Amino acid sequence: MHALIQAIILGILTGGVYALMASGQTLIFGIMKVVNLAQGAFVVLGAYLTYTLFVQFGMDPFASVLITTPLMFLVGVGLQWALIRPLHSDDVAQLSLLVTFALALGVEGILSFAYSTTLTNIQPKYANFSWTVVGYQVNLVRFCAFALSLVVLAVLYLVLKRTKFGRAVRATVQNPMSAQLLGVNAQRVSALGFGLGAATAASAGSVFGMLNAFNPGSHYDLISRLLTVVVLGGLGSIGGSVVAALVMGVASSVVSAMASPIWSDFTFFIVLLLVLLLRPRGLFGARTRGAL
Amino acid sequence: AAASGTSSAANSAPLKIGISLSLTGDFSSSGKAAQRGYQLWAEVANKSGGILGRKVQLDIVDDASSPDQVVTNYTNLITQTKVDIVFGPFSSLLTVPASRVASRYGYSFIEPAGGGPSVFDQKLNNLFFVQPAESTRGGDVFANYILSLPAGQRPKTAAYAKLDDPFSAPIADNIQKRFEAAGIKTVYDQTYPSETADMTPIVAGIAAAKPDVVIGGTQEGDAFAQIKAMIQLKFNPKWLYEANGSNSPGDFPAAVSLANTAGVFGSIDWYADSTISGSAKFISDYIAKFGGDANQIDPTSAEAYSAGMLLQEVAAKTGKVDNATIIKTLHAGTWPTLVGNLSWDATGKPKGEYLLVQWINGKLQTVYPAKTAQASPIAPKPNWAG
Amino acid sequence: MKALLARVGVVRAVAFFGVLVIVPLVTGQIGWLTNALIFTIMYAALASSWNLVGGYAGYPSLGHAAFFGLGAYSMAIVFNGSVYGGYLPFVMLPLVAIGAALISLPIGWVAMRTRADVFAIVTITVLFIAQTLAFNFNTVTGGAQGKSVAPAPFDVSTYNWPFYYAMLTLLAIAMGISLYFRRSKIGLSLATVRADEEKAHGVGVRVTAVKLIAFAVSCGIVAMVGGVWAYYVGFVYPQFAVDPLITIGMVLMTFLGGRGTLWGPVLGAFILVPAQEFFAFTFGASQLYLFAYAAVFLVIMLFLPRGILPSISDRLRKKRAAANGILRDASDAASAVSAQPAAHQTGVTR
Amino acid sequence: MAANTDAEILLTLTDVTAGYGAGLILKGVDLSVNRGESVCLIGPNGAGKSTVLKTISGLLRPKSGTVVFAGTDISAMTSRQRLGRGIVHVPQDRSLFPGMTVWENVMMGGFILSDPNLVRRRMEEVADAFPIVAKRRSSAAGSLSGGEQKQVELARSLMLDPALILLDEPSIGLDPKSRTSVFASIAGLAKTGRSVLLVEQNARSGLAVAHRAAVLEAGVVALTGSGESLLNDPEVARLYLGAGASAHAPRS
Amino acid sequence: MSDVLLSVDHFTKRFGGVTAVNDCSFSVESGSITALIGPNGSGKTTLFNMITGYLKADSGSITFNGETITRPRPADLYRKGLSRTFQQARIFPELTVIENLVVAAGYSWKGLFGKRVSLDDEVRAQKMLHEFRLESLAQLPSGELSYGQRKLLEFAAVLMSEPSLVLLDEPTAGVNPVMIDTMERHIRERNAAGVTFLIVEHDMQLVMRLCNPVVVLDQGSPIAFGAPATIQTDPLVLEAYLGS
Ligand SMILES: Nc1ncnc2c1ncn2[C@@H]1O[C@H](COP(=O)(O)OP(=O)(O)OP(=O)(O)O)[C@@H](O)[C@H]1O
Ligand SMILES: Nc1ncnc2c1ncn2[C@@H]1O[C@H](COP(=O)(O)OP(=O)(O)OP(=O)(O)O)[C@@H](O)[C@H]1O
Ligand SMILES: [Mg+2]
Ligand SMILES: [Mg+2]
Repeated sequence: MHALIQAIILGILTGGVYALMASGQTLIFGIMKVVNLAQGAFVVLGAYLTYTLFVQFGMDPFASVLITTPLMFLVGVGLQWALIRPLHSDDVAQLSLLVTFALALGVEGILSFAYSTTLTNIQPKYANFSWTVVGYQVNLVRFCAFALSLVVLAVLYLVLKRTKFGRAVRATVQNPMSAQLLGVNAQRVSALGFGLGAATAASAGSVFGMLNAFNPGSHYDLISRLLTVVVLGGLGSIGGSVVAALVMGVASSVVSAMASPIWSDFTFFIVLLLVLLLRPRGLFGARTRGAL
Repeated sequence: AAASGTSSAANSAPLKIGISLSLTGDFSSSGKAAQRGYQLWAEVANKSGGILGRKVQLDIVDDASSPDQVVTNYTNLITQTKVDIVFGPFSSLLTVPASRVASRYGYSFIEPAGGGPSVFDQKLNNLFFVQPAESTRGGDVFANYILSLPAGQRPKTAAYAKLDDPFSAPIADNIQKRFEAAGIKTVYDQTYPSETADMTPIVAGIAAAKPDVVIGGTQEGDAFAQIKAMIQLKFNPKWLYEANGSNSPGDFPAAVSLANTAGVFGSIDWYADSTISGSAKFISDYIAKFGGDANQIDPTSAEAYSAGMLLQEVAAKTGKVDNATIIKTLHAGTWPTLVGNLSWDATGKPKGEYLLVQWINGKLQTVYPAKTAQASPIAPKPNWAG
Repeated sequence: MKALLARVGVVRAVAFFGVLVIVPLVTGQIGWLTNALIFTIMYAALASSWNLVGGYAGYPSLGHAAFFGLGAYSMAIVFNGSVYGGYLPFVMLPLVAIGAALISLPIGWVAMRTRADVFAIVTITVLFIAQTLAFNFNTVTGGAQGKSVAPAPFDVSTYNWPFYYAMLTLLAIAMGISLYFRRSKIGLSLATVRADEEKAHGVGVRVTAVKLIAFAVSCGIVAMVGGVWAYYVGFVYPQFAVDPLITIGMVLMTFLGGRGTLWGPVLGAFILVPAQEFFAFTFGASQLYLFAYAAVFLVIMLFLPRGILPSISDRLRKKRAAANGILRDASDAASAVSAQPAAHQTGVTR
Repeated sequence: MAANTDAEILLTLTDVTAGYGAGLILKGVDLSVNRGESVCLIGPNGAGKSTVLKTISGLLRPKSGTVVFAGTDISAMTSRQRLGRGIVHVPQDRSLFPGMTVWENVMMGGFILSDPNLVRRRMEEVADAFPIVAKRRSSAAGSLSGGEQKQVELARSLMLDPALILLDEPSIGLDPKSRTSVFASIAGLAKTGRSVLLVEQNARSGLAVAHRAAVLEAGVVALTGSGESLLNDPEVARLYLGAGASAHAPRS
Repeated sequence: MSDVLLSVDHFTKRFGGVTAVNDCSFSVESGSITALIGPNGSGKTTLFNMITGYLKADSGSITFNGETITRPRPADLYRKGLSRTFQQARIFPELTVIENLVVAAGYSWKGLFGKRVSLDDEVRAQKMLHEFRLESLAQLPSGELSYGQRKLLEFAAVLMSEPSLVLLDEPTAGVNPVMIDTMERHIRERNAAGVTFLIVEHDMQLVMRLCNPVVVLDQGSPIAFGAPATIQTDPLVLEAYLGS
């Protein structure tokens, strides 16, 4: 019983971190219809930026989010402008797959050039600190990461739902031609949206870097998880991806603690498969009228 | 294009050695360590006049940790670049397909980093693994040590967390077999897949089982993750052995902080304080070429360097460096290298034993077998620093 | 006009396959060349088969590597001890194909109830499940220790030939089927599925049947390719045989060359595989290889954003249309008549 | 050619050619709209009517010729710039954002307005004029029926109080009651000094409210005249208004 | 002319708070051209979607050709002889105009393995295209058609197969009046040959001269049923739909 509860606590905290990583992915994939295979690479890039700030300037990894976020935002805007924008055709969704994959490779290439491919890790003094709460261990970094992810997700949600910019982003994706007719600068909106997605990777990156050892190739593992979280949650539903991330975190953690780690991802995939077969739109995907 | 490095010392063309390494992809950090070892050896060898008067010229290509590319690379090296000799890549997974290509073309295959059972199961006679024993026997020395303890001091219960890859889990399996035979009860036994980044659920499971000794059948990254999870979950076993990771004098303290290293066991064939002759010179040459300090040298570099040493020794003994001679010569006798004196059975499996090391006072020290020990092992393990 | 087009196609195909058939005979013992071509042709065959589902039917499967692995493992399991003279594994390939196709049917039937993005994720899940099974069914698959295929007893000088011609045959089969799909109502039905599956149901297209035909055929060929690959490389490890990168390779090559076209996937493979091997072999040591590879990719995508073949043919079509000043007013009967000969002319100059 | 020569010309298209890709759809279109005037464009399917509207609103750039609006050549301007000058285009295809609520959709109509109070005020006005907006304000726009969507589109287009409104078949999908009210409000728009360029296949109703009309045929303007004169021209009726309709006209 | 071809029995459909179709029943007689009219949002399209199986009804069933079907599926119904068009024309934009017609013509299992566009297909399709003045567009991707051309293409496509009942959802919206006449002629010809039509339409003149009987829907339930002349003067219909 103790082990089970501990596993659930761990799962929820880990799920929070995945939610943070997936939020940008949800934004870009679900809302902008760009399958961003580079989101994992962005997270790793964010981790390296944090790492550099930490090692070179002794900056606290959580504090450095204030620097890395705007930086990654600019990176995102620049990349969208240079690489995604020219794909002005009907199936951006599919073509972006290629471009962002190349982007991921490119980021990996540059990172392995700039840093080594050895596994690194961001180790602030408190990295392994944990509280004992009625006999259960709650790790500080995970807890902060969880809190941070809730904050970032809430901000993201409000930006999308309540601001003019958010409406412009959604409008551009749902009907680019009419958005243009209403005076939305689709190019700028998409660039900013992509930038926003990349910016969330910055905060995710610093957390990821404290929790896991990483190298430039770490993005491969990340991306498949992020995609599954986003799809399980229901494309574009930020709330859905939070729930999906938590489901994934808890399922993996409980199965690996109680049964076997070998079957933990397996179980998760089976759950994913079942959910999608019963609800092809994911947990929270809305059913639309479509062309009927 | 079969074995082309013909005998004559009169031949003054450079001796071309082809190597495919994982400079990118999953195995790249070790791949690059191997690269440094090879490069250092070539430089040292060339300073002393090369091999039989021929300059050593390395042709190192990247296989991106992919089996297709490794096949392509060795085929290219042998049939297109027409190298005289090939050395092995990093990891057994790539060594198997690579050694088949080499064997097909009659090349000897001295390889520093492919010691999994599948490598030797091929029963290739051109293959020589440059480490003291098969990788899967890396933990035997820890079992020897534990079982050498008086019965009352031995652990009663053990937990095993094993990474599912050909050279990690089997190390723990071999220890487990011996422990169970000696009556040490298994209270936790799990294998986890290689993409498991988060070790906390597993460690939570171990902590719940309260074992005396924890055996990690690990690679580097997951070993660090296991230990970090133990610190976070405040679980401290009496003995802790990690098959890989804890034996890295540089990366390990960097990953878990030096204070947390105390008392962790590992096994190794070469490390900075190794007493084997030639080691000191290797270290000083290495630092002169690549900088850094002795503790940052990956044993893989020493193993790769040793592969070169073997070639030099064969040349010195026979006056020839053709592949047939290498194969025939290495199969007979015992050969001194940085990782000890090596000899092989017919399948290329080495017949030696690893060293048991432990972190004591912030340093990695040999603690077993007694004849080479620098210090005596400490048990139980001191508590985590946090 | 159609006949002429067909003739150009035949000439192109004969030239392509003719050259590839001759290469080993002419270049003789140059192992590296046949080796490089084996992997290139392998990916061309994989991409062409993937295109049957991902391109024609618009179902972007990311799970095809599972069938590649299935083929590879069947070889390794059956021919673990001996390859009985060396040619038996090739002879057994059709059985592998049939087995894989049968297994793919229920999977496809279930997975193809979802669409597009979700389908992609469902199939990649299938891939991970397959990989987990390969890792954990130790008794059959050897688990993480992998499983070997006994070495082939071929002569060193022509060692690569049987593998080479086997791969080439598989490519020819994949392209042949691809061509057949395009020319038959199967292709037409698949195109309606891709465009609007719901509506396709409503006009009586046998949606499930054509989807499953495409999926099973595609998986069958991929499994055969996997079989030859396992035999050639000699060893099957779960992470290499059931590798997401193999899937990604097929997808990228198809997209690069042009989805839903006959030659696109082949073109994509013939650009990317050599580029990758070349960059890895040349720049690998300097870490720049990934970067160079990504750059090639991006340049192509930025200049030919719909994939090479569709972008080019689109441009040609538009240019020609402009040159001939085609009138397309349905309303104006006179201009409609005059448009007819103009269209004929374009056909002839093609 | 203009009905009242002393009126101020708001929009002029001179010899405009345009097309998608390489081919030409419009082959030299001349057209003008005066301030406070409503002009109806009719013609067969595929004649290029929607294309004309697209070149005016900036969805399509003319290949040659000029589009002059209120004395300025706007041919090279972006849609947004043209919108800023008061040209609003309601396209023929469904143009709502299906995943956004009706209310958000209408709000998007005032996207370029920077004063939130103004936006709020206009929204209330619009909701008064089109009951569907208030009634279904928080439904996803995509869930509405075809006719309901059309009404919301029209409502949205009034958010900017445009100088020139381009309506591409506003009556598509509308029931007779709504149709009557839409044509009434088109007439109302012109009365309040705004100009309307209307494309209609429902030609009789379109011509009835239009001051002036033009027939587009195969990418050129084949005929112009007052709405009434075209409506009564038997040749026009035969070619463009349909025999069936006229034969049974007395019944309606 | 009295046997019922299609009867709709107690269909209901709710979307959240909105009841789009509310316990709706009526029938279509074999050989008739029945009109289904009603104000915007009265549930006509939703009803079509439920009849043809594109939308699952909350409750209710249809009886088609004497067979009661509780869960209709588009593919089955097509094979039983029921075809439809959509309010927002749905064509296959990546297929050429002619291929759109060929697909809609239907083909046997054996045909599936035959040529993509056979000579026979081509001849039939060209004839149809000619009638709707689309022949010069035959080889264009149909995604490049104008709004009205798409409507025409979808209409032409539904005539390519041999249905016994055709459901048309506002077939004339956006179509030039001259073409509407052509459509009307086709409908009459087909009807004379025994095909039954159920048409949703807002063009009252067309309804009045073409259809009999007329079903009027309001808020998801039928409020009137009868000959056009009677409908036209029904006060309920005037109030809900036609306006005074
Ligand atoms: N996106 C497009 N790409 C290529 N051609 C197009 C495109 N849109 C329209 N066309 C072509 O341009 C011509 C004119 O189209 P347009 O939409 O302007 O016609 P329209 O007069 O509005 O017809 P309708 O009454 O049917 O709406 C048509 O022949 C059509 O095929
Ligand atoms: N998927 C859906 N979700 C929510 N509401 C829906 C959905 N589909 C239809 N409705 C609602 O059901 C009602 C009936 O819609 P329907 O499309 O059937 O109307 P209609 O009679 O065809 O109208 P029109 O003449 O405008 O085409 C409308 O109020 C519509 O908003
Ligand atoms: Mg139009
Ligand atoms: Mg409707």
